[in-house]
Formats: sequence, structure tokens, C-alpha cells
Amino acid sequence: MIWQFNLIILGFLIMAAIMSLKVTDLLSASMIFGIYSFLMCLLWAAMGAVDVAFTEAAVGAGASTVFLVATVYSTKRKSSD
Amino acid sequence: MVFLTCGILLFLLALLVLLRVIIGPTAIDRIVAVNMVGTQTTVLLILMGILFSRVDMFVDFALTYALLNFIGSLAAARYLLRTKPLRDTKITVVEVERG
Amino acid sequence: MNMILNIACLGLLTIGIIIFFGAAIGVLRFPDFYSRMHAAGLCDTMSTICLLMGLALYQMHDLSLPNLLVVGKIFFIVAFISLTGPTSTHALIHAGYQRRNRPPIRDSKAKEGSE
Amino acid sequence: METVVSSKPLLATLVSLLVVGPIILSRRRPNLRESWTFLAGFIKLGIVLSMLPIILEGGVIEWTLWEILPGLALAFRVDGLGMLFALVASTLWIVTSLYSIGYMRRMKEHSQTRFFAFFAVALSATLGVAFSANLLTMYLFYEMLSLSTYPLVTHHQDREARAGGRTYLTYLLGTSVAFALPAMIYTYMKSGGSMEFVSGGFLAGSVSGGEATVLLILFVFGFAKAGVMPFHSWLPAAMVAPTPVSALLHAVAVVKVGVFCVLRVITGVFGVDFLASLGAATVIVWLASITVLAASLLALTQDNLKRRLAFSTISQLSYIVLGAAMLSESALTGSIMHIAMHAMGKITLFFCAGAIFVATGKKYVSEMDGIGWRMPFTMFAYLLGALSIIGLPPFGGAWSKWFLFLGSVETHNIYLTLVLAISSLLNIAYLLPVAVRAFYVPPGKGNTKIDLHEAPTACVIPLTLTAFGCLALFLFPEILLSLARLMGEPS
Amino acid sequence: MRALGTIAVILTGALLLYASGDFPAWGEPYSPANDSRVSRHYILKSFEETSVPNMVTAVLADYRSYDTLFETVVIFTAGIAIISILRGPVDKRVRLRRASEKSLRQSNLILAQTCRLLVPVIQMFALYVIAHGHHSPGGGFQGGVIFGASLILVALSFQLQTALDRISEKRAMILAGIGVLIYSGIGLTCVLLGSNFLDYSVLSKVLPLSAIEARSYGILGVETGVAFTVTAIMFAIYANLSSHGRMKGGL
Amino acid sequence: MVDQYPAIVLLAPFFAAIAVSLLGNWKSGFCLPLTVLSLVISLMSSIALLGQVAESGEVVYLLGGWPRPYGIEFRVDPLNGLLLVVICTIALLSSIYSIRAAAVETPDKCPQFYTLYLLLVTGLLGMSMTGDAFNLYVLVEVASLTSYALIAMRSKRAVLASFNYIIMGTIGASFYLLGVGYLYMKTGSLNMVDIREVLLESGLYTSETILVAFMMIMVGVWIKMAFFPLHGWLPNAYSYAPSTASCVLAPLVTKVTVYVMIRMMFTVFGPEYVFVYLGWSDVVVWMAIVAILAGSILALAQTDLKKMLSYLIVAEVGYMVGGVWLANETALVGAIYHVISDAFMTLCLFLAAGAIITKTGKYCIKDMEGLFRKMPWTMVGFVIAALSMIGIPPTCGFFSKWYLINGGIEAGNWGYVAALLISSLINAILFFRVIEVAYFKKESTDSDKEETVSGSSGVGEPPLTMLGPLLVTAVCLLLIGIFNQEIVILIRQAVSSFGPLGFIG
Amino acid sequence: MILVDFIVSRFNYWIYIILMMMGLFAMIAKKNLIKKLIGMSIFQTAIILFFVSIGVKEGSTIPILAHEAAHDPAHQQAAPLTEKGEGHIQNGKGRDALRAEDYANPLPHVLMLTAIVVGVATLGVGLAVVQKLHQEFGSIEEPEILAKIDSDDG
Repeated sequence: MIWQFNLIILGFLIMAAIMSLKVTDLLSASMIFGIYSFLMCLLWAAMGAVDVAFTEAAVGAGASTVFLVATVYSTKRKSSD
Repeated sequence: MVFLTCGILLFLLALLVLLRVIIGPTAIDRIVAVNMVGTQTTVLLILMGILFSRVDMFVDFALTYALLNFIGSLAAARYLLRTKPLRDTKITVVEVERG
Repeated sequence: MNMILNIACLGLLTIGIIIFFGAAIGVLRFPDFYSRMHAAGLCDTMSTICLLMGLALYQMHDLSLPNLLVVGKIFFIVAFISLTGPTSTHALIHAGYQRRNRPPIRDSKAKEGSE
Repeated sequence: METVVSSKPLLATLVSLLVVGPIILSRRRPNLRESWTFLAGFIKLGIVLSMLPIILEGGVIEWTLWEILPGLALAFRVDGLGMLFALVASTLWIVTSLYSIGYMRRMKEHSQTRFFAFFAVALSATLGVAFSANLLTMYLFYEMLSLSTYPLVTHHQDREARAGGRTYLTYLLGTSVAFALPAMIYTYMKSGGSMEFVSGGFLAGSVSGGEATVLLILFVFGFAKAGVMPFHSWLPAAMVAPTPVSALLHAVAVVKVGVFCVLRVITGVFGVDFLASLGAATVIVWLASITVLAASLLALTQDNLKRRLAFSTISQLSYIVLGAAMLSESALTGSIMHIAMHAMGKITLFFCAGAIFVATGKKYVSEMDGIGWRMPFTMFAYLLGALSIIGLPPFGGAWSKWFLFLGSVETHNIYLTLVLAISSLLNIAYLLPVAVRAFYVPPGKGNTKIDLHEAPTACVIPLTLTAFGCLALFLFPEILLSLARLMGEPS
Repeated sequence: MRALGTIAVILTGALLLYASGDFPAWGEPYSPANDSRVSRHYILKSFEETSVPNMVTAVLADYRSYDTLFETVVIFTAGIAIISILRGPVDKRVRLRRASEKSLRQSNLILAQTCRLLVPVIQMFALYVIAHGHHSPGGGFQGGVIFGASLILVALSFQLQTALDRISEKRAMILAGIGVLIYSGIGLTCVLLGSNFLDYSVLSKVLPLSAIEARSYGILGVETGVAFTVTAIMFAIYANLSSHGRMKGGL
Repeated sequence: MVDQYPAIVLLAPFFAAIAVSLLGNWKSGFCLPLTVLSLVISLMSSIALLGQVAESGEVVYLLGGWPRPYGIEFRVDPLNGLLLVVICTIALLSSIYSIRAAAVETPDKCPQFYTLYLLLVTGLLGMSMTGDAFNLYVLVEVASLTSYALIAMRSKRAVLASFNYIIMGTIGASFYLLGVGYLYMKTGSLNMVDIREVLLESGLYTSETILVAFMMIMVGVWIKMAFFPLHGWLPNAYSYAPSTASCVLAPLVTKVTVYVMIRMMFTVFGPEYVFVYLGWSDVVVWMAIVAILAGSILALAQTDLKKMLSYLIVAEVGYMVGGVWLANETALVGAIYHVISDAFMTLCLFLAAGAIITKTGKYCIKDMEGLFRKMPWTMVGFVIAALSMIGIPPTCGFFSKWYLINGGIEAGNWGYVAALLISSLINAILFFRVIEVAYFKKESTDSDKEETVSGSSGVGEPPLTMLGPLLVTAVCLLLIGIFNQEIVILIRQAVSSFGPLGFIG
Repeated sequence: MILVDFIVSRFNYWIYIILMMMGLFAMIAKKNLIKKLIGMSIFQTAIILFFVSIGVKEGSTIPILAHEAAHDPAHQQAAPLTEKGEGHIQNGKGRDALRAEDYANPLPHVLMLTAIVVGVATLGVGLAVVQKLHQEFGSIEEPEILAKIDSDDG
């Protein structure tokens, strides 16, 4: 574990989570969710959970962000909240 | 120690980029910033590998990250290509009202 | 030998961080999307390459086979980033351009928030 | 007391259930269908009669199916009380079947197959209650009876039937689930897992006076078929049914099942002596007395003949409950005998009401001026039945009334004697005017046009039979008396 | 809804904070969880018992392989679920056989060329990740996602149809089924060979391997199955989500 | 072969699911025979397994051959042995039922439907067999994902219901997962029996973490089983789902979750913790009382038949939770017995409702007039299930109520007894409202007459594939009631292995 | 330094609670369905964060056997558990025997791999349902959809 990284990333994570929930533009929200996801990946790497980090990297960058963007594409981009 | 400092510095710089993500103002700005942070993550992962003295284990998914981050921003770019911008519709509405 | 490697490594890391600092400032401070893109696209790729090279050099302290493999992989990443970085920048700019956000020549503030 | 193990009680119960299949299968051929009913009726009566000698000798017939809850089996047991009730029910089923053939065919009722099928099921349930060896079995058949009579009550399937049926089921199911079930479970727990009826009461000694009072009230209200106020109003509501149903079910089977259950609870669950020692039955005595008087008064105000008879039934049922709750030997005998006597009398009255309706289409007392000489058999039978209910000799009702009076005197409670006396007077007041109108008042203007004639033979024969039954019961009460005495005397 | 959410959040948060005072410190090596015999067994014995240095892989695909089987099933289910939710009545009239040359030309040249260069590399790398899961992080799931991502990349830089020409949705689902079948088939083979479900060591009866090596190879086989499923499903999910389940047009 | 029964029970539907998904695309005629065949195999082996368990006690099946704390194991005791049989039977019956209904309600999605169906059954079977707390989570998710999809297969409102279910279901499953995490943090094990041992040995009962773990697991499970204040997702989801899906979801999902709750309370935490140390049973029983009453009253307010049935499930969940938390053996036995009997009752009701809806296309209770004439056998099944819900002997509903009330009295909780009775009365009103409408003809005015004539001409009994399962279920209701002793003996065997329950009253 | 220790030793748990609560709030209170799903993902990752935090050991390395340890049979013998705090070896090299303290606890990682997969699967299904809702009702805002349903009924 690398606790210094851990502390910093946790701070970032909160920011990213708040942002992705606050932004009314869903495309931005999905992209910020992408940031959230790779921050998580870094966090897990910092905690020594390599496999989890690997999975999160693959899923967060390759799958869930793309899925979200695809859904925003097929539905609507504006959100009321 | 060097690497630790280096990593912390990189993180702090990433914070600047994150600020851009937060203030926006448009999606495409955010995408640029996200892409940038994503690239930086690759470096950070290898750095961590060095800190753990197990670079051989971290390099694989740093590579993955480099590959897949590309897909994320590509999808967003593709989205922007395929859709009409939000403001266009607004303008037409305004014009109609004027007319 | 190790000394030289360490210095080179440190130097590369410093350069990388400085470039990244530039990129970050650029992304944060430039007035419109295209110029921000410019800062990001150029410096981000460059800084990443520098940093990765630095780290690769550090790995070359003891030249065993696994370590060389790691170095090879890092170079692979470098190659990748130098390929994907410009491409994604291109794709984004292309997308922005197609949406008729012409690059503002002078009055950048007015177009702020275009989307 | 000898105990005989025999499957006869089960067979007697099942006969009418088994005949449901053939009845449904032969729905296209009415004659065949009804002969199935008769066949089952006679077999049933035969089985019941074949058990009579053993019972009369003081024996008990038992048959256990299987254990359904720990220490609690689905079991049959025939003793005097059950035998008496079964005898009454199975005899009157045959008579009623005959009557309903006449009635249903004349009225051209729809879905007669369903009618006969559920009739048979209801009879099964009645015998099941009569022969059940424990509270659970009794409850099972009790519910089966409530449900199987629902299609009979709502046979007409019109708005009135719907309302009546709704009241009917709400009261019967509601009270049984809300009162009888918890009381039963509490009993089960208090008695330590046994619910066999024994003639000292299986609960004797294991509950306190307060508990016993509450439980008894729960049981009496829970078996709302007994019609104790305030849970009586299902009975008038159920009068929307075709008359044969009202006759058998609401003069005999359903309501008698209610009082039978109450009797069982008092004798078999608590035990007369135990209740007497606790003094827990006083509440029931007063409830029943109030019901007797109030129902009689209400009966006076009814113009619809069947409703009048229904309120009369409520009042008469409470005699039985009252008799049981008096906890004296004579009163108990009287109330047990009243089951039979009242059944015979009341079924006659209902048959008559039905016959009048079939023949003239009249439902209301006020319309019945002068019909007596047009349909002499019917009205004469009515008179006999009414006198029997009132309790005048030489009719069956006299015996039961006699024992009830005797019991009330034994308890040294002058009020109870008064209640019985007043209600007998009220009986006269609401039953006899019908006969009086029919025979002595000349027909009004509107009625002259209608050609009055006797009801179909299939209707007249049964009511004549039951009317003479009332007479016969007065003359030959020994069997009933000895059956009733079996319960009365402590073993 | 806001009020409800606030109440739920405050209650749950308070509860969790209350418990967090009782936690062992973060990073404590001798906390009950870290020092338990289960965890110690996995760290100390897993190499001995399975000859897989990556403990996570060993635990994932051998000790708790049953979990992983159902993890694969979850993914498989998700694929089928999405298809069954999004698929309307099948529209058979318009069905492009192949992406026309025109559409290829329409797509961005730079993107197309980069993609041509990248996709094979990504796929090779995915295979490497799958196969190398024993010794480094990675394995069937991660490799599968990467492989799937390469197909998504094709769809993104050309047309969805281009990717569907490589592997149609129907084929993807068959592939996914085959993946689960490989996994569970290996498990079933163990049953047929007279041992319990997923007990790979019994494979040594039919393969020229020792029991421990058999476990290692069993893990490899299982990971391959996972990779098949994940690849196919990731792509199928993307194809469905990006085109409303119509398999044409789309992002 | 004999020692592989646990695996066969689970694997038969699992392999069939894969086979259906592979072969179904090629030829959809394969779907149904495969489904039925696999469920028959599963049923037979589960019965064999139950026999084995009843004879020789708990059966443990080590997956991957790893011994207890290291690997995952199946633990089959009489309790989940019974549940396995119930699950297989119900799945088999409703799969036969689905032959026609699936073709009507979800055309062109046959292979997907049957794959999801079999996977759901696999998930439920796995949930009831597994002895590992985390594995349970994975299987819960398998079952949940399939049910989301099965519900969303129909359009319009079902989709929104499915979305709400996804949100609520995820919250529930995640809470459960978090609870398992807390447990793991303190005990270092995931095996249920092992956790219990560690809890006892290390004296962890006073730990706040364990307390919160318990609360999280309970809340999570309650959300999943739609315990009253957390029931919001259930009524819409079950009433708008395709009837084939709701026929298997409604009887099984909540019941298996109740089983999970029992497993967690008694095998993992142990009654001494739940009842003696915490001593919350009164609070939870009162919550259950509220659930029973609220569920019944809400059901009373519904006009849609399936929605009414769905709210009744909420009330029935209250029965079971209350019974489990009454903290005495009778009530626990009653609750477990009610799990079984309620599964069949719900199945029977939903089968009947499905048959009515497919044949007449009517959802509202008031539109169902004259059904006794048009489809008498369906209504016979419906009436038997209704009687069972009300609690009329000799149907199984009576006996479960019997044990539950018995337990309530034993615990001295009169509120629970009263709630059970009131809810029985409300059930009586509910069902007789339906039966009355179906029994009576509508008072036809002139304009209605033609409509009724034209409407009734096409409506008859449903096909045998729908009617058969319905009647079999109805017979099952009677059989379970009549032979309740045998079942209760098995349940007592299981309950006694939980150790002495903490007695409160 | 004590303060830092205190913060470090608890920080992960606090943050996970905050993230989880944010996710929970979004799932319940947000009106937009995609926002709800994003909240759901945050909620799930928070739990994953908690689990991974359990498995962290101070001074341990990643749970992959170091190359030497794996290929030298002498090192495979597990040593008895040593006292706490005996050398924080961040390096996998140069040890005599395999020690459990040196490697992060692999079990939470395994569990969380599964949990991530489940999370993605749920997200995918959720997104599909959202798309279907958009097809049916033309909206992804819950109040609008409810209003549409009401108007359909009425």
C-alpha cells in the first residue's frame, strides 16, 4: 500500500463522484464517471489489489463508459438534475 | 522517495486538469481533460509498480489502460460527430420565435 | 553506469513533469476549446513519453530478462501513446469542427461555452 | 362403555360426497341424477341406523384417519349426541330431496345439477360435524359446510342473492376465523396438545374461570351458525335461497350444526361439571335469553313468511344454547332433544312456505288470506308444525320444552323460566296467525282471480310426512330420549 | 423523494459511521480478516496446491471457482437480458449484408488507419492477458473485456455493421454460450471422472499431468471459457445498447 | 452418483439453460422439452437428496474438493432440502404452464425466455443450497438479473417496474454484500458455519461491527423480500410482468429470500445472538404486524387482480418474518411451513390469474363476471387457493396459520395473532369479492347483453397445459395440508439443528 | 504524526461511507434514470472500496508470489507466523521463507472481481431498461414517465 497516494486519490474520488452526479449534461456525466472509474483503478493499484485494478481499468475504460455514452446517444443528453 | 514525490506531483497536476473537468464549460472540454488524466494514469500505474518493486505486474494493465482510454474518448468524439449540438436547436427555437 | 542512469532517469522525469505542468496550465487557462486541445494534445503525449522513458530507464538498473521484458513493454506503451494520443486529439477536434464550432480567431470570450 | 372401531362413520360421511361425481356426470338426465341422490340418501340412513344399536347400548364407534397435527388426528367418533343429530339430518335429507325435486322442477330452476351436487356435499359436511371426534375435525367440516352452502344460498344469482350470500359468508367465515380458530388454538395449547372430545371435558381443570368465560364466548360467537345475537343476521339474509335449501339447511343442517358445535364445546371441551364449578356459562345464559326474546319479537314484525320463520329459528336455536348453558341435566336433555324436535317442526313449516310459493307465488303473510281451504294438506301440515314448535302436546316439541322448563326450574332461576314462558307465548303470536289467516280470513279482492290449487305431489308428500313426524316424535320419543340421556348423565 | 433519500442516507450513514469506530485500523496486517486461517492458507499454500503464483487467480478459478462460474453466468445473463429487453419484433426486411465500401470511405481516414493498426495488437495483447493470468494480474475476464473492447473499437472507428460482419450478434451469443459451456464442461468432466464438480485435480486421470499441474491447467481452461463469454457479451451489449437493439445505424 | 445429487440438482437446469441458448437460435422447438426435461431431472434428484438428508442428516458437497473454510460447499439440511423440492416442483409446473403463455406474451423471444427462466431457477436453487455467504450474493445477483429481464420483457409499465426493481434490488443486494463484508472483517471467513464458530469462539457478540453487519444483512434481505416499508418495488413488478414470468417469480423469489433470512439468522449469527443478545424480536414482530395489516389493506384497495395478489405477497412476507422473529420453535416451524405452503398458494393464484388473463384479456376484478360458467376448472383451482389463503382446513394455509398462531400465543404476542386473524378476514373479503363477481352474472342491461354474448362465445377453459399445472398445484395445496405432519417433522429436524432458540415469553 | 496515523487508519472507511451515501442518495432522489444508474455504480464501487480496504496490509506487496519464491522449492515452505512489525519488506526479494504478512490478502480481491463484474452486468441491464423506457415513453425523467403513465390510464 502507498498511503500517500491513497489519501490524495480518495479526495479526488469524492470530487469526481460529486461532479458526475451534479452535472446536468449526461455526456459529461459519463465522462466524469470515466474519471471516477480510473481513479478507483489507481486507488486499488495503490492498495495492492492489482487484479481488481486491472479489472476496473478494463471495465471502467473499455466497457461502462462506452455503454453509458451509447445509452446517452440513444436517449437524451439533458438531465433535469 | 523520488518516485513518491514524482507521483504526488503528478497527482497535484492532475488536480489542475480535474479543475477543468469541473468548470467545463462544455462536454468537449471535459472530454479533453478526461483523456489527459487518463494518459497520466498510465504513468502513475507504472510508478506505483516501481514503488511496489513489482513493475512487471503493473505494466500489463498500464498498457491496457493506454489502449482502452483511447476507446472512451473515441466514443465521446463519435457521439459528438453523430449528434447535433444542443445549442443549434436552441438557436432555431429562438429564430422561430423571432420570425 | 548506475549514476548516469539515475541522472538520466531523474532528468526525464523532471522534464516530463514540467511539460505536464505546462499542459495542465494550458488546459486550465487557455480561453477556448481549440487552444486547450492544442495544449493537451501536444504536451500530454510528450510528457507521458518522457515520464515513461524515465521509468523505463530506472528499470534497466539490473539487466535481467524479465526486466528487459518490462522495459520492452514500457516502450510498447510509449509507442501506443504516441499513436493514440494524436489520434484521439484528432478525433475530438474533428468532432468539434464538424459541429461547426469554427476556431475563434480573435474574440475568444464571445464563443465561450459554445456547444 | 364399549368402544367399537369401525369405518362406518367415515362411510356415512363420504357417501354423499362420493355421489357428487355421478350427479355431475348424469347432468343431462335429471331422473338418473335424482335417483343417485336418493340412493345415497338411503345408504346413508342405512349406515346411520346400523350404528344405532351400539350407541343405544352405550357404546361408542371410533375411526381414526390419520394424524394431522401433533397429537391431533382426523378422527370420527359416534356417541349419543352425534347419533341423534346424524339420524335427524340423514332422515330429513331424503325427505328434502323428494321435496326439492318437486320444487325445483316446478319452478324450472337453472343449474339443478349444481344444486344437487352441493346439497350432497353439504350433507357430508353435516354428518362430518356430527361424527367428528375432536375440535379440529369438527372445525374442518364446519367450514366445509359454510362453503358448500354458499352456492346453494346464492342459487338465484341475482342481486338479492349476491347481497344475501355476501352477508352469509361474511358472518360465517368471519366469525369462525376470527373467534373459533384462535379459541381452538388456545384450547389446544392449554390442553397440552389434545382436542379429543371427552365427556368430562378435556379442558377441565386446565383453565381459570376468566379464561373459560372468554373461550366460551369466543366459541359461541365463533360458531355463528348457532345464531346467537349479535351474530345472527346471516340467517334472515340466507333466506334468499330456494326453499328446499332454507328448509333443510337453515332449519336443520346449518343452524343445527352451529348449536351442535356449541353443545359439543360445552359438554366435550369444558365439561358440564367443570363449567358449573367455574360459573363461566352465565354470560352465555343471558346472551341466549336475550336472543330468544329479541328474535321472537323481531319475528312478529316480519311480513315475509320465510323471514318470519328465520327469526323464529334464531329464537329456537337459542333455546338449545340456553338449555346447554343452564348446565343442568334435564335442560341438557331438553336442548339435545330440541335439535330433533325443532328440526322436524321447522322443516315442515319451511316446506309449507315453499309449497305456498310454488303453488301461488306468495311470499308474504299478508297475502295468505284464505288459502287454507285451497291447499288443505299444506296448511294443515303448517298448523301441526307450528303447534309442535310452540310446544303443545301431542307434538314432539312438547317434550323438549318440558325438559327445558324442568331444567330452568332445577337451576332455581325464575328468570329463565319466565323467559321460556314468554317466548312460548310469542311463538304462538307469530306462528299461528298464518294458519288463522289461511283458514278463517276470506281471500281479499286481488286474490280471487288466481286459480289456487295444491302444490305438486312431490312437495306435498314430504311436508305431510314431516308433519306426521312431529306427531310421531311425541308418541315415540324413547330413542331420542335415550340418546339424549346418554349425554346428560355423567359417565 | 428527496426527503426520503435524505433520511435513508442519514440513517445508513450514521449506522455505518457508528460501526467504523470498531474497525481494525486500515492496513493492519494482523486484523482478523487478514490473519485468518483462510487468508493465510491462500497466501501460503495456494502455490503448493495449484502451482499458480498469482494467488488471486488461484483463489478465483480454483478455490472459489464456483463463484467465478456464476460470475460468468451473471455476465452471460446480462447479455441475454439486454437482448431480450431491447429486441423488438424482428425486422427482417432491411438487413445490410456487409458494410458497403462507401461507408468505409466515409469514415475518418486517420481513425480508420489507426484502428487497423491497433486492433490486432489489442487482440494479441488480450490473448496474452488471458494466458498470462497465472503469473501476472489478468486472466479470462480482463482479457475478455479487452478483446471485446477491440471489437467495440472497430465499431467505433468504422460502422457498427463493420464489426457485426466480423462477428454477428447471433454468433456472439453462441460464442458466449460456448464460453460458459467450456467452464462448466470442465467442471462436469471432473464429475464424470469421479470427483466433485470443478475439482480439477482429477483431470490428471486423463491428461499426462500431476494432480497439481492439472489444477493449473484446469484454471487455464476455465479462464479461456470466461474470456469467450466476456468477449462476446461485452460486444453484444455494446452492439445492442448503441443501436437500440436494431443492429444497424447506432453510435 | 449418490453423492453427486446436490450437483445434479443445480447443474441440470444450468446446462439446460446453456443448451437452450445455443440450440434455441437454431430451432426454437428445442427450448421447451429441454426445460421440462432438466427440471424433471432436477426434481427427481432433489427428492432423492431430500430422502438422503432425512435419513442421514446434513449432506455436504465440497465444490472443487476444497475443505470447509477454503472452498465453497453446498450444505443441504432438511430445511433447504425441502425448499429444493419446492423450487423444482414450482418451476416444473410453471414451465409446463408457459408452453402456451410464452408463445402469446413473448413471441420471438422463446430461447431468451427459457434461458433466463432456467437461469433464474438455477440461481434460486443455488441460493438455497450454498453454504458460503459471498456465493449467496453472486447467486442472488444471478436470480435478480434474470428477474429484471423477465419482468421487462413486456412493454410499457413493466419496464418502469423493472427499473425500480433494479434500483431497489441493487440496494438490497449491496447492503447484503456490505453486511458480509463487515462479517468478514471481524471473522475472516465467508463460510456460514465457520463464521458462526468464530463468532462464538472470539466472543464477538458485543462488537458494533457485527451488530451493523447483522442490520445491513437484514435490511438487504428485507428489501429483497419486500418486507413492508421496503416493499415498493414488488407490486408493480409482479403485476405487470408477463404472466409466465410472474408465475415463477412471485412464488419463489420472496420465499427463497425468507429462507436466506432464516439461514442468516440461525446458521450465521445464531439464535443466541439474534434473540438473546439483541432481543429485538418484539420490534421486528411489530413491524411484521404492520406489514401484514398494511399489505392486506393495500390489497383491499386494488382493482387489478394481479396487483391485489402482489400486495397479498407483501402481507404473506409479514407472516413469515413475524413467525421467524417470534423466537420460539412453533412459530419458526410455522414460518418455514408457511414458506412452503405460501409458495404453492401463490403459484396457484398466479397460474389461475394468468389463465384468466390470457383467455379473457381482462385484468380488472369487476370485469370477470360469469367466469365460473366459462372456465369452471380454472375457478376450482382459484377457489382452492383462495381457501388456502383464507385458512380453511384441510388446505395448507390453515395449518401454517395454525402453527403461526400457536407460536404467537406461545410467545404471548397477541398483536401478531390478531394481525393474522384480521388478515385472514381481509383475505376472505378479497377472495370472495373475486369469487362473487366470477360466480354471478353481470346484471345485464340491453347494451351490455350483446357485449356479454359476443365476449362469452370465445372464452372457454384454457388449454390443458395451463389447466393441468393449475389443478396439480391445487391438489398439492390439499396434500401439503393433509400430510403436514411429515413436512413438519422434517422442518423440526432442521430447526433442532439450529440449537436452542432464545425464549422470550 | 499520531493525527496522520489516526486519519490514515480510518480515512478509507470514512470515504467509502461518504461515497456510498452519495450513491444511495442519487439512487433514491435523482429524477433522471441515467443519473440513478450512475449513482448505483458509485454505490457499488463504494462497497468494493470497503472490501479492498479490508485486505490491505501495511508493508505488504501485491498478492502475486514473487518470481524467486515461486521457482525456488526451498522458499515454498511456509514459516511460522512471526511477531508483528518485523521488518517492512516492500521488496519481494531476499526473503527466506514465505510469510503471510508480506502479501496483501487475496480473498477480498477475488470477491471484488466478482462484484465488479456483477456491477457491470447490472449497469448494462439498467441501461438497456432505460433505453427501452425511452422508446416507450420518450423520456428518461421519472416524473415525466409517471405523468405519461397517468395520462395513459386516465
